[in-house]
Amino acid sequence: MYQLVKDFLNGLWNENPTFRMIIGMCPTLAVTTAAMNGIAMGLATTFVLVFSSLLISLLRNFIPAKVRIPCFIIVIATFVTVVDLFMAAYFPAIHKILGLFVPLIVVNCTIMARAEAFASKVTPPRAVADALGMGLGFTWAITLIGAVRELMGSGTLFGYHVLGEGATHWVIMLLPPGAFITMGILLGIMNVITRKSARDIQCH
Amino acid sequence: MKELFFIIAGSVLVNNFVLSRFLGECPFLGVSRKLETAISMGIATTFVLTMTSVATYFIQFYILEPFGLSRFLQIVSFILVIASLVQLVEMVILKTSPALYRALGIYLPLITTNCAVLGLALLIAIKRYNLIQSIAFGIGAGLGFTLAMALMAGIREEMEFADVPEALQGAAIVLITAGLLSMAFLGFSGLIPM
Amino acid sequence: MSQYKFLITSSPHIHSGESVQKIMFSVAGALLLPTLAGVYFFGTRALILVITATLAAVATEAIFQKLRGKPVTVWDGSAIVTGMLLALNVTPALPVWMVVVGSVVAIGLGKMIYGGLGMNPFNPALIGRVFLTVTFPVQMTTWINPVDGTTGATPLALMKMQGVPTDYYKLFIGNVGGCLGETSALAVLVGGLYLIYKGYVDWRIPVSYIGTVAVLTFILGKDPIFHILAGGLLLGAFFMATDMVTTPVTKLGRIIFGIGAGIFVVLIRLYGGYPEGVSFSILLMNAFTPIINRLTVPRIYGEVKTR
Amino acid sequence: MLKTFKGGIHPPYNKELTKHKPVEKAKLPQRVVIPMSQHVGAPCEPVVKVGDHVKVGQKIGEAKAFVSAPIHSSVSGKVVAIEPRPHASGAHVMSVVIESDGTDEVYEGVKPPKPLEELTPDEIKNLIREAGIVGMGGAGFPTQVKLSPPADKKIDTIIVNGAECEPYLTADHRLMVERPEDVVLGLRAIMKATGVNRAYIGIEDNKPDAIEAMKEAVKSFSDIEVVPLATKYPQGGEKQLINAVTGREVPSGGLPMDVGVIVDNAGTCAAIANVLKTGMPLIERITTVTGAGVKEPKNLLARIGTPVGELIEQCGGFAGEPGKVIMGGPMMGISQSSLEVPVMKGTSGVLVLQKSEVKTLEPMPCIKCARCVDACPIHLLPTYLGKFAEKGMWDEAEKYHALDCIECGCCAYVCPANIPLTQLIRLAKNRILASKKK
Amino acid sequence: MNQYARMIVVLLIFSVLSGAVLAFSYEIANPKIQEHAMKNLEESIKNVLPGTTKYEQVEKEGMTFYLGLDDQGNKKGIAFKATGQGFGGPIEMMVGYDPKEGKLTGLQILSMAETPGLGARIQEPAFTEQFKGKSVNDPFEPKKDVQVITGATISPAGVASGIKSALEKVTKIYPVGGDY
Amino acid sequence: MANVILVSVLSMGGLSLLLGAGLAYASKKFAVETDPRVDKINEVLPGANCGACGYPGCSGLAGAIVEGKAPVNACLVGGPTVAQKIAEIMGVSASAEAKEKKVARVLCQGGINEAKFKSDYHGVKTCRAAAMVNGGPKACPFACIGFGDCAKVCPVGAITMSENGLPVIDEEECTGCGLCVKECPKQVISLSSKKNEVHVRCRATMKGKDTREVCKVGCIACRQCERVCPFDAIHVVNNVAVIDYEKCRNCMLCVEKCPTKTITSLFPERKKAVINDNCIGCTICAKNCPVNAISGEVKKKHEANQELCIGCSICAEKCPKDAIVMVREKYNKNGGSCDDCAEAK
Ligand SMILES: Cc1cc2nc3c(=O)[nH]c(=O)nc-3n(C[C@H](O)[C@H](O)[C@H](O)COP(=O)(O)O)c2cc1C
Ligand SMILES: Cc1cc2nc3c(=O)[nH]c(=O)nc-3n(C[C@H](O)[C@H](O)[C@H](O)COP(=O)(O)O)c2cc1C
Ligand SMILES: Cc1cc2nc3c(=O)[nH]c(=O)nc-3n(C[C@H](O)[C@H](O)[C@H](O)COP(=O)(O)O)c2cc1C
Ligand SMILES: Cc1cc2nc3c(=O)[nH]c(=O)nc-3n(C[C@H](O)[C@H](O)[C@H](O)CO)c2cc1C
Ligand code: SF4
Ligand code: SF4
Ligand code: SF4
Ligand code: SF4
Ligand code: FES
Repeated sequence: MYQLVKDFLNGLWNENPTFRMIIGMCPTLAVTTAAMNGIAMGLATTFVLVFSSLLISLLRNFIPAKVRIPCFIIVIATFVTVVDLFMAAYFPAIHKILGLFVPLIVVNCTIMARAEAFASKVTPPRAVADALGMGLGFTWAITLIGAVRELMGSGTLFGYHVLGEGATHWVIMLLPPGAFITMGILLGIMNVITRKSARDIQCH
Repeated sequence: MKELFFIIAGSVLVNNFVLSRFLGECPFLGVSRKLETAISMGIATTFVLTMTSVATYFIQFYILEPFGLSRFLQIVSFILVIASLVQLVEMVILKTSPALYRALGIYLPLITTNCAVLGLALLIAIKRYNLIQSIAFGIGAGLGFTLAMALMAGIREEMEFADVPEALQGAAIVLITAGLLSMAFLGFSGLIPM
Repeated sequence: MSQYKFLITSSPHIHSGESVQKIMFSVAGALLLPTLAGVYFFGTRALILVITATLAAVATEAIFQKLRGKPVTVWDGSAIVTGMLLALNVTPALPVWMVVVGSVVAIGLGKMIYGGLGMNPFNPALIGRVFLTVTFPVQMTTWINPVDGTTGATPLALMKMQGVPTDYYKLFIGNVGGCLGETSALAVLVGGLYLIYKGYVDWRIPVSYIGTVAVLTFILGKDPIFHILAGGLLLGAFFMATDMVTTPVTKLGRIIFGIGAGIFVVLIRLYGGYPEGVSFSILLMNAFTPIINRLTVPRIYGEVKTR
Repeated sequence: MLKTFKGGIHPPYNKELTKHKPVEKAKLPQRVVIPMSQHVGAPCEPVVKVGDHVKVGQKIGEAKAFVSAPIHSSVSGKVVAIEPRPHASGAHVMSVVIESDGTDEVYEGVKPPKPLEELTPDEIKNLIREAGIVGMGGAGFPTQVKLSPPADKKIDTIIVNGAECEPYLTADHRLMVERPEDVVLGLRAIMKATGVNRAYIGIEDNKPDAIEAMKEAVKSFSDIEVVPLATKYPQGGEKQLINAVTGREVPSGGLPMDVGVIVDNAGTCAAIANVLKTGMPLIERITTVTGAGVKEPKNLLARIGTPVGELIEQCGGFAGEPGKVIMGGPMMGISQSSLEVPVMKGTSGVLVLQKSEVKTLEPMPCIKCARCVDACPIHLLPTYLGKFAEKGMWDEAEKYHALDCIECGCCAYVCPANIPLTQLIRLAKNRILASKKK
Repeated sequence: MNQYARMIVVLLIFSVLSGAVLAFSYEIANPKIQEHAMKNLEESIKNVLPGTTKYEQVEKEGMTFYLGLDDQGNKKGIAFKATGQGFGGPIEMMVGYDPKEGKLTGLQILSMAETPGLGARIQEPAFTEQFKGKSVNDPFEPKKDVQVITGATISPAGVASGIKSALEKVTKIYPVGGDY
Repeated sequence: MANVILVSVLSMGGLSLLLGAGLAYASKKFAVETDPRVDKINEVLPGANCGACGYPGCSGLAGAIVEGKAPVNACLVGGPTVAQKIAEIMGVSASAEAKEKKVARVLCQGGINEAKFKSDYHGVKTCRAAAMVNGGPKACPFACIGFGDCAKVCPVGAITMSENGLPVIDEEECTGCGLCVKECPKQVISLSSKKNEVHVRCRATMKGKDTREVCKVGCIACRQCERVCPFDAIHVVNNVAVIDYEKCRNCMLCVEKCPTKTITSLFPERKKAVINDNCIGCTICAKNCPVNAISGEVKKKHEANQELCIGCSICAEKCPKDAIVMVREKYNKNGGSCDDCAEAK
């Protein structure tokens, strides 16, 4: 049980895919014009991550090494398509905003990396715990980025006006440069935080 | 002719894959440390993108659409074909020209899981380009990627001498620099009707 | 006799006496001309903008250096130049707080995160300027006419949107709407020539830059003189494309830089979404600078063939 | 248009201090310290023992290797020590210390040779070698070695280096004004030794009197031409000189002989003339003692081995508080920490700067102003070389031709950020060469 | 069974299963997706043709028109799609047109990629409302008869010229004052 | 519905068959021999091909690791577990450990406080650059220059520069790679066996008088150490004392004798022989002790006189019963414990 919790927490902080491993940057940057998008993208990714990890872990002894990558890809792509279809069917508004990037979950390095590095080597419960951690780690990270960009760019948070109608909007935050710069600065802040906590741990 | 030029120039400057479409960020951040490497990676990617544009064109318009499978088999079939194609090319290059392999081939596997490739395929399907347009789009996307890689690598090489604050070293400063670069590229917006 | 303890250093033992401070303060001095022109045409508001931008730039630099525990070196004058240039590059109608944001971004994102003076890849003032343009497009494109202060449009916008030209004399003297420091071609020219005379600015960049714009606009059937005098081309060519930190170190490289920037300006001005492209063109060429430096390493004395 | 090269700088020359002062004979030193290594190449081995009595011109160090030159006593007296002593380079170098007996007795072996007309080229070269003549322009390369190029290198031009582009120094200047015929005699010996019948004497145009004097002296030799050169540092660097005079470029990593040229300093020529006239080997040279830090700047004819402190004393001692003592000129000279170091064959000057003159400004970051790039006479990119050196990127430094740097100091002179570029590049060269050796 | 055969078989199984799963999901989701698309279309038509409750799709000369009808079956005008070139890409819009009056009845932006907070304000009623009741013979020139958005003249111009060029074709098919 | 499923199953099946067969054929046809380690590492790596390592994909990194261009822990995604496995594949084995461990030692004590400065130096702040300017600012031509080139080059950060401007080497951290030895322009650092505790920390070959003039702690060649050494292990050669480590037994007598404190020991106290109950009273130790510190009767337990014992360990080595242990007063070499760290803050 302890192992499962550890696997789960790992993705949330220590090996957070966005802020620590810095992978899956394309969706991270592309869809984070609003906090809500971050949640949606994050959950969609989590869904794919969890189910593909589970399946891959279940089938890990069945797949020959030489074709494991194509097989993984098929599994992942299948789940992604499923998400895409159901999102379009039941959440059309969000689906429209996420656009091209739902299909691109397939190539989100995080999923492939977890499938390869983790799911294909451990038991299903651990794979799921890890996938859930990674997925939620990804989710909170991109929601944070989305929140910052939304707040500065549109003066709202999850669509609610928090800065008052008259507040000046920083248009750049909603444009590509804003994505890069926000991500860069948040990463810098994370580095400061983790370095500090690392130092604290070392001495006690 | 003019239209093809617009497609290429548009995807290099106006809607640069890396700097404004957010496709292919991972290699952009990872493999832009040295100019030579970045350009090799760019060329290899351009090659794959061009190949992909042809392959996906045929799959989309000769298999998926005629059979009405486009809505749900698109992703799977594209990614499968791309992955296999890349692997095939890699093997062929490795066997036939080890020198070329060392220069370009080693980048190929990295490209499979690069959003730019799948993104290109999906965009071709969305924009409903014809074969020639698709190829032009593939080349343009590749060149745009290469350009962004090369610029970033040049800046990063120069940054070896810069005294970047510790917290920002690594990916953070690269991201911010990419942000400034993409800000400069905003100057091209509205340039070519896309 | 041996009671003395001498200094030992590597040769050379004499120095030209030239210093970074001298260069920066000369540039700041030369910038006073366009500043004065701006104040003359747009009144005290212009002066307030220049002063706040400069102070904000200097303060940002000092704060960053303090935070990093590095010696505070704001007296090298580079932040002053950046601050002044930023202010000269915004519309006189800009809210003061926005120019402060611009200064903070210019020095913070444009310079200090790379370690400060000499290490930034992009021209900090232009980073600030373009950031403002993109962030506050409405405020940044609210132009006012000189003297009477009514809102109007820049000559370039008039040309682009409505095809209305402005007469040369007005452009030359500066009695037109536009950025604070770019309206008076005369003031910019005098300041720029002074810097060339002092050797702080390499003539190659302004000449190739302006020359390219002239040639291209002529070929494309536009009015080259209008395109030289209108907008920020002169200010950019003399003061910003020449920022040594962000431009190539080789002579050939500087010419390439100028030509490239010229092409981009014409491209953006004539075909792009913006009426003006000087800031973007220089930033874009800044990005190319490291590559240009790599490709234009001069043939050294005694090297048999070029590479 | 005067002949010159691309790049370079115009430092203040400060030659007024001594340029009109005739060469004075320095006082005979009481004790000389003669290093066994005063030249490029293998050090000499002492051939005297402590306690031996030696006379002026007697050989005290034997050159065993091909690239080397023998060393002679510059005074008569007793050898009191043979031990490592401080040397201009800062290292301790094996030196012969001789206590002068004040008689200045000339060694019996010193006899004038046959007249030049009767000497064969090989005899001339042998005379030059036995007289211990090495380049007096600074580097101290054994002259006879230069005059014996390998058979496949065809030499067609001799250039006498009378540029004296280093600020402050006037030794060659005075020599050319006072003894132009010696320079010409030495040059003719070189021409005869190498079988070359074309020679130029390059002189910067800030020495019109020297140009006049030399023109007068070469009047009767149609194959020698005096070439006035633009006044620009480092006009006297041999690569720049060759470029200015002949338009040729010494290939990277090559030597003047690769383009058929031999460059010799005017002082070197005069030293050869001295051997031809008197048979006396190289035991003294003209040294300009100058700078605001000395009371009475002078051009002194000093014995090799004289401690520089004594020369300064003969110029009235220090003026004000001395900050820096430099062997050589301000651009390429070596700063000294001791006044004990002796004058050597290549010591063209002793420069004393006052404490108030020497500034120790901390370097600032490079602003990429490219002044160094414009100044470099080799067309290198000193700014990059300096950065590579700071980061220890020796391979890159080599790729950017660090090894071609002639250490002229132009880049560091002009750098507004006060970056010690020349020192950094020197460091890089040192490391690159060290890694090559392995 | 050698390893290659095994490779192929496994791959085959995966693909086949994937195909099946996807086709199955598609069958479930598709009706819903179609429904949304229809609903969106219908809404936009109703939006640009006030009073419409149902519509008929008409294909004419390569163009698709939506004939708006009210409960009584009265014609309320026709709606058609137009495309303009904006700042960030094409602007897709639905235009309502009343041939009888020769006037526009409404405008809705379907999709666009303009800058949020700037060009994107063409979606706001404040901008779209001005087209309501506009004569098709108007010049459609920004800053003259078309109000622009401060700081973003290109997007409104794109909208205006998109409508104008579409109208050129449409007014030939459905001439002003003519029946339809 | 069944129809759609059928079509899609068929087309997917066909596609994968085609591609699978193509790949299978190609992998047979175009098989290339590679370093097996590359493949193995490739297996271990996550295969995400994310490029975060800076190499073009996982196989790129695998190649770089095998060629020694990248460290085994270069993969960020894989983390320490992967690094561990790669290390095993690469066989970063303990073979180096097996040899007698060597560590670097600084052979100069002439810091800012002890050495005389002949001049002020200004310029590039590295030892080598300073050494090239008149040999550096210190009057002693053999002295450490103190800009810490050695510290900069040490890959494990074992060297720190003291307040006094001298390098201090943490012998626990030092791996004996010798990079600092090569880097130092003054040859101040040398590698020697870790078990050598006593060192002459001066290399100045000038005459004693001259050395005394330029440095308070330089070897003045007084030869007192030579005289006091019971094992003939130290000699003044070329004006400086040199220890023959074949003979030196770390007795520290020379350390105590040296008037300039040029000779140092790693420990403030010497070891002492303590005889335990294993002693059978064979007297071998007493016979061998060079200072007659051991006494005792035959077949009785012997005693070592702690006052006399010089800690040479000869007795311990000779003892057939391992009854003698050499003990040292409790001493913590680098003073590094967690409590200290807390106090330091
Ligand atoms: C290893 C070596 C070999 C040389 N061989 C020759 C030679 O064969 N012929 C020649 O003319 N000069 C020769 N030179 C002398 C150089 O051309 C040059 O005069 C000398 O290095 C001093 O030049 P500088 O004072 O400009 O540094 C040699 C120099 C060195 C260091
Ligand atoms: C930067 C630089 C400046 C030099 N300036 C002079 C000079 O002014 N006069 C001179 O005789 N040699 C000068 N030299 C030395 C010459 O390069 C060359 O070594 C010398 O003329 C050869 O003659 P020598 O062997 O007789 O000394 C300079 C060298 C360098 C690298
Ligand atoms: C980041 C950014 C985004 C822009 N987006 C739009 C846009 O969506 N639509 C548009 O018409 N103009 C856009 N502009 C264009 C400029 O504001 C342009 O100068 C303006 O269209 C000129 O119009 P004006 O005459 O109102 O100044 C954008 C500018 C910037 C800096
Ligand atoms: C000729 C010259 C032009 C300059 N132009 C600029 C400029 O356009 N923008 C700017 O921020 N700083 C400028 N500076 C100041 C300085 O170089 C700049 O702050 C550096 O880029 C900071 O590293 C200039 C300096 C000089 C000497
Ligand atoms: S002169 Fe100095 S500041 Fe200018 S480029 Fe060269 S090194 Fe940099
Ligand atoms: S010292 Fe070297 S790099 Fe500097 S100017 Fe002279 S030759 Fe060029
Ligand atoms: S030991 Fe050597 S490298 Fe280390 S500081 Fe001293 S001189 Fe420098
Ligand atoms: S560089 Fe190597 S030998 Fe020197 S201290 Fe560090 S680990 Fe030890
Ligand atoms: S997420 Fe786009 S390339 Fe990795």
